[in-house]
Amino acid sequence: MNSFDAFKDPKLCRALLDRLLAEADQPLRFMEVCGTHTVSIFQSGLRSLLPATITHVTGPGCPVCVTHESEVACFLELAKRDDVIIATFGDLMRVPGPKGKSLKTAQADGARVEIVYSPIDALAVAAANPGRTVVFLGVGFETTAPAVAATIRLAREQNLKNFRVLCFHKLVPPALEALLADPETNIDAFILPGHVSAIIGAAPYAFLADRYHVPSVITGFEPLDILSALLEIVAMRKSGQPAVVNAYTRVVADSGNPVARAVMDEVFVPVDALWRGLGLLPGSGLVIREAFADFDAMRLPGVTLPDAPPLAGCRCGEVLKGKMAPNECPLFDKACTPATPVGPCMVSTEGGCAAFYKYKLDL
Amino acid sequence: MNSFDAFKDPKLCRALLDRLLAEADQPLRFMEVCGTHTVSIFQSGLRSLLPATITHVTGPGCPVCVTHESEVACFLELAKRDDVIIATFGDLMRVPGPKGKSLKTAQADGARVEIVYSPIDALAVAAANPGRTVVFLGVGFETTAPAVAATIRLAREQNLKNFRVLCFHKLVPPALEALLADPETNIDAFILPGHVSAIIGAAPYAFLADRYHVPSVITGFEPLDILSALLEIVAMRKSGQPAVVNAYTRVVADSGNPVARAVMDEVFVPVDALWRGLGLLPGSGLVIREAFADFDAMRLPGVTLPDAPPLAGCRCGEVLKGKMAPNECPLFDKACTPATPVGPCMVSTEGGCAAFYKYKLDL
Amino acid sequence: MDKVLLDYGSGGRASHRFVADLFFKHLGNDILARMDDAAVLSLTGPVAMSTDSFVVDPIFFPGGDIGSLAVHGTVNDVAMMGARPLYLTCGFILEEGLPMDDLARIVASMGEAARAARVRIVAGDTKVVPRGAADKIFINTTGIGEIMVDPAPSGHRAAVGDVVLVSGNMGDHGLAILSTRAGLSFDAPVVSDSASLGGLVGKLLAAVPGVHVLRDPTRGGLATTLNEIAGQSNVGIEINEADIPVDPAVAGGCSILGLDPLYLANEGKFLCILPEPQAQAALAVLRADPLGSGAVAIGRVTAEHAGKVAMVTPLGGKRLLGMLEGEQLPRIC
Amino acid sequence: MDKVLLDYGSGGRASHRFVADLFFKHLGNDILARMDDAAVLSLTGPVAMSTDSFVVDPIFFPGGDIGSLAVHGTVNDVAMMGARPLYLTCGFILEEGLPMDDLARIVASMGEAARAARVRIVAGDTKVVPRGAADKIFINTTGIGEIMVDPAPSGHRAAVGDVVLVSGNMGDHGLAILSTRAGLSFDAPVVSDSASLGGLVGKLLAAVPGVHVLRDPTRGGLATTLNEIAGQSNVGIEINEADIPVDPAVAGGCSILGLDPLYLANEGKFLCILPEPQAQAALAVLRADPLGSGAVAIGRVTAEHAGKVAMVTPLGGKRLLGMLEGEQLPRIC
Amino acid sequence: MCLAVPMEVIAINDKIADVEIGGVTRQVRLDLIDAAPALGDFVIVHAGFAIRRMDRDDAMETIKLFQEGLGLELI
Amino acid sequence: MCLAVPMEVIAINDKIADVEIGGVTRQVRLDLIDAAPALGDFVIVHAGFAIRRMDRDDAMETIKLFQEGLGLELI
Ligand code: SF4
Ligand code: SF4
Ligand SMILES: [Mg+2]
Ligand SMILES: [Mg+2]
Ligand SMILES: [Mg+2]
Ligand SMILES: [Mg+2]
Ligand SMILES: [Mg+2]
Ligand SMILES: [Mg+2]
Ligand SMILES: [Mg+2]
Ligand SMILES: [Mg+2]
Ligand SMILES: [Mg+2]
Ligand SMILES: [Mg+2]
Repeated sequence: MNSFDAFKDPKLCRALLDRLLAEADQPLRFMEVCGTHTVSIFQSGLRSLLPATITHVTGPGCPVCVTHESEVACFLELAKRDDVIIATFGDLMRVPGPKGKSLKTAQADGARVEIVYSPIDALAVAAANPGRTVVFLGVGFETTAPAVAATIRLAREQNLKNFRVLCFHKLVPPALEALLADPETNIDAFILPGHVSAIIGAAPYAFLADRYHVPSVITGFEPLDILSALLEIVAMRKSGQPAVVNAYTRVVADSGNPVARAVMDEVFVPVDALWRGLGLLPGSGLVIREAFADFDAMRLPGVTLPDAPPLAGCRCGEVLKGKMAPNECPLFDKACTPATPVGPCMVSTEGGCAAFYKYKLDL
Repeated sequence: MNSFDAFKDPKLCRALLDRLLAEADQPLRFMEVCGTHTVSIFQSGLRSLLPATITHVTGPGCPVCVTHESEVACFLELAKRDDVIIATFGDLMRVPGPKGKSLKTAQADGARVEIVYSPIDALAVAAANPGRTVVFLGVGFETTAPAVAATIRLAREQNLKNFRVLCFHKLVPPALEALLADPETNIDAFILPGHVSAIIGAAPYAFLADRYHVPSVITGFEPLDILSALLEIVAMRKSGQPAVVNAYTRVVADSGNPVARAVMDEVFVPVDALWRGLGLLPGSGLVIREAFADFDAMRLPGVTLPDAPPLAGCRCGEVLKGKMAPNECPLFDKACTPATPVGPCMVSTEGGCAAFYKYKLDL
Repeated sequence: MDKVLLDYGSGGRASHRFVADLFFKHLGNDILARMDDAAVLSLTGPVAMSTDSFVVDPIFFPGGDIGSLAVHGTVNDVAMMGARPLYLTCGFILEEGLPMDDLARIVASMGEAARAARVRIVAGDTKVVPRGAADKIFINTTGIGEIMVDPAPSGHRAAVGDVVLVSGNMGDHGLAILSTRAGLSFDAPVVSDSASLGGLVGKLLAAVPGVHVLRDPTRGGLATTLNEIAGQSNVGIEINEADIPVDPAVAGGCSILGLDPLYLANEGKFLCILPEPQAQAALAVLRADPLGSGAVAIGRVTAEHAGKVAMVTPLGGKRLLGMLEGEQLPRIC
Repeated sequence: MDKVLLDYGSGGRASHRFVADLFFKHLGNDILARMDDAAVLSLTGPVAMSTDSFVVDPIFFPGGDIGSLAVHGTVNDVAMMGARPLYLTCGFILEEGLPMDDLARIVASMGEAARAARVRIVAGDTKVVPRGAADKIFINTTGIGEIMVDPAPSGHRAAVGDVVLVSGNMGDHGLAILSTRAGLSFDAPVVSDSASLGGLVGKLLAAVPGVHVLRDPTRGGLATTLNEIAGQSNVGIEINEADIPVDPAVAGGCSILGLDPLYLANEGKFLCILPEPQAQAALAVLRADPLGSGAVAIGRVTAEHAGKVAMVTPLGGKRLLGMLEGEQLPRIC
Repeated sequence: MCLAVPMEVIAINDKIADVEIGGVTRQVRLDLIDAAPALGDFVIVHAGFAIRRMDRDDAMETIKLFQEGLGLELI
Repeated sequence: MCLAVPMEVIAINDKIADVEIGGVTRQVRLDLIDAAPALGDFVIVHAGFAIRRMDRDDAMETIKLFQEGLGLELI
């Protein structure tokens, strides 16, 4: 077992869990905002083992889920163009836009869509198809945005004329702010996203403790990471001293990754942005700077963000704010399933409703 | 039975055949130069019923068969171009060029080839594929050339910018002249092509009787037409008065079809041309006139008639001159079959060797 | 969704829903509904088994569609061995984006054809390939049936003196398909003869069990099929051109395109080679059935020119009727 | 010619040459050589019949090719019913222009796989479609075999208290295929497990005839297959995550792409559900064979949560192991 | 060499005629014909063009000539 | 939300490194990393980019802390 595998060690985890069971004597509602945490909590079985006092609420934690329907409508329109090839992470393939259309159905309708693992691979698609414009769909939080920014810089270095990015990147801190700004939100603590934090560091979360007095822990994705974060939260709650703690020090520097941030800042600039289920959040998105306008798909002729109708019947807002469990939504497992998602929480496995659907045995 | 069907009537034909059996007391070697005659003679079973005195020799009667290997190489090169769609009569699909390549193998290699029934249909292909140049392969004798000429005129009327013809049309009288000019040719009489004659009339054949003293009959394609032509030939041989007789008066005017000839002359002009198996024959081919240069595929950049190696081992020259039966060729049904034709006579069903292969029971 | 998606071939829940909504609905029966890896069948005695893939273009054509054709084609091949067709499997390869309505129409048509032919579809498979990786839909069917007579009819059993019958007009299916091709388009009052011959073969064998050869002249047509049999049995076959039934529209269409109806495919006809004394009884059975109403004798089996087919023309001449070489192409010369 | 031509599917002489040169050479046997419309087979007792179409891309992959896979896939489905696979039919759909060398390699590989699996290919069909109308080559195989035990194993027979065994590592085939995909390319020391399981199943049933369920977790993987059985038998199935054998490279590849090895296809593995008292005997038989050397028990059948599959995690938690929805896609979140 | 079929003219529309054989119909172009056909006339069709009108009287004359010459009854 | 995997660096070539997990290797870009990794280092890989070097000492420290705190034996 190497030093990183120890973070999965069942014996160590059980011991931590016993400690948590002993110490969590007060009710605690915590939210994790990162979908990878969501999946880890469910997939590891940790959720079924948490103390009865602890309630797990899944946040808006998947950049794909929160891609707004207007944004989906926008790239579906682009996909229809004969001279366009869409390059995308697999995550976006099933995300529904207006009228249940998605990249999957667009493909069936004749659109050319290439799934890539890395934005770098989209450059190769562009090089291989000089007669068409390759549009990479830039989605993701601060972890992914620097990779896409670096790719745009590379495209310029390689003098690629037929590569563009449709930039719908989003930022985590403004979303947390929006959640807490709502007086109805019922969240006692946050588990903060480890890989976003690897880029942005700890400082941008300071307001969670300072202004909202919500204890928050940056941590990793192994069961040990999550358990230790929960123990830390319980301790902070007991001591009455909320803070933002970095418990993922093997990866996250308090100052984050300044190189990645510099690349991101060179190419992108923050703007107000639309979030599925949450609406327009100030300063929560990124757009491509003027200096890289030639690589901006949004500036192609005829590209706009169409209006999209609001979601009828979806209770995601309440789910996200911890006021309702996914299976309490009247649409859950009826009109709304992973095959026919209604709201953002059902869109990818990382949404709270989808995780319930996929992992919960006792529904 | 309508008046045209009577030309197939078995009873009438048997009566004519009996008359021929009675009258053909001298050896007679006749050649038909039209492949449709060849097929009719074999397919109707007439060949197996001819008097022992009469020897049937099949001529160079199929425009596809005599399309020279250089010409085949030329259109196969064109077919390779990504921006070209070849439109062609089905007849040309299997005609072999250098190294056994054909339009069939070109298609397998990725060329786009559309089989059309009429050159007019090629205009529709061009209209439906504005991004590519549609090249129609102009092959055929005087029957077909006017149809292709009319199509080129129509393309100009329709202002089609992406339609061209690769013009390899050939003319019948110069080929007959070349055959007879060879002192070794051993042909007593000609059955002349009914549909070529429908266009050119009787006059262009006058030299057959006048200069070479070979009795010749223009006739149709039903058994009765062929039998009556043979009776006419036997009669002329007996009388010692060779002439060119029009026995297909229900279709052929002695003056031919002046309208069709005018269209042909407006678009094409005669030149020396290469014939497979026969070589270069003076004034035996057609090219597109300067006035229609925009529709001439030969004038596309990079299009040339490549050199093609001579046929090794093929005895077509002797077969065509009546000096050898197809099955006397050492390659017949060995190296040379319809699937692997060596010489022009095996290329389409209308070639003498192919007709032997396909129709002769006793080989 | 109104179009077939790649997910429908994933083997997951989307596949299961797709199969249930479509295939069970139209093709379902107790055996298929078990949904195990293989169907369990009870069969006795010698059986005949045959397979064919159907790639016909267009998928809907005058007189049928790729679905009914896929049932008929394999049912007929099984029947040609003197067997009663009982079970079919079917394998679908679907192109992403195929309209669901088209697919539903095809599957319904298969179900109808299977019920009419009294065969059950007992196992199936569905694959979906990306757009452009297949042309709309391909269907494989594999059939099995119990052989009713001993010895079974076979292409190896044509004997000198036997009579050659055909059950009706030649070339209808081939011309119906050609009439739909872009670039050749003409209007022909001809529909495909696609039909299941299992029932008619059953009646024929009940009345005339001593039939030597049964065969359906599909790809390659009558001429090719006769050549195959002449080769397998090492006999000559002599047929009379004037006796071969061809619809005038098929003859007309062929004359325009320079094709020979004897090389065109049939999908609801068969030829039967049997001892001369039983020929009249066989013709009577055939003619009593709508699928054999045009049955006639067209020739006989000879010792002469073994391995070849000879055609006696209306003129009284004799010529070879060769095998198809490659696909017939329309021609102008 | 070095490429497949449309003529090779015409049914004429070009087809016959093609079939003789290629298919008879590699797949030939007495039954296939008869060349009648259907093969005549003698079969006794209840039989299992199954069909599958193979459209795998790439057609050559680490550990196999579409030809051997087409044999293994259908042989295995027949074997899963407790049957001895005996006969296969195969239907080829070829794209015009397919290199003959590739095709010859595939057909040779099929022949080798069939000989190794002791099955005979008794009927075949070849269609050639125009370039662009298919992706290189699709193969349908349909198989039939005699069932060796009564009652036959079936997905409906899982019983509370039964033990669930798997014959080896999960996900090798799926990951081997993924590792070849453009745009995802990584180097993985993993080859497909594609293999014929007929022989091993024969040995297993000879020693342990009372097996309840056999199934090969192909498309949809182990998770989907377990869900199917839980549904068919209306029982719960509980498996231990820590006991499921997964090659470290498969786990590694999946972690990069965000995939779950339990949803990846296997082509040479099966799962066996049987009464607890016979589990050790079954494991002994499996482990004695190279194809089952990695066999282990991974769980048991429960009365609880009928129709669902529960996974006990290393942490001791319990969660649902759902069915695959659509195809698994690589993801970054 | 020049496969051409006699077909009956069943409709005429400027330069295009509908022609028929055995119930099969097709359109042909009349650009090349030197004498306009009437409905019911037969034309020789080659590669989608009518190239000549067929002379029915001439055909009957020919047949009659043969029948008489051969001492056959008129059909 | 941001699936990222710790992979071991087995080769470095300017801005590109070969990384490995469970025997599976891939190339990743180093454009974003703020401290150049050495061979044998683990990096966190996201979407084809190495985004951080992992600190092995820190990891061992963390584990040791827990083990001691929980009274478990060192592994
Ligand atoms: S179940 Fe569906 S509709 Fe209901 S809250 Fe969740 S995502 Fe929205
Ligand atoms: S058989 Fe072939 S090689 Fe011989 S003369 Fe005829 S075409 Fe030429
Ligand atoms: Mg597009
Ligand atoms: Mg081309
Ligand atoms: Mg299976
Ligand atoms: Mg068949
Ligand atoms: Mg299957
Ligand atoms: Mg298509
Ligand atoms: Mg058949
Ligand atoms: Mg299978
Ligand atoms: Mg077949
Ligand atoms: Mg392809």
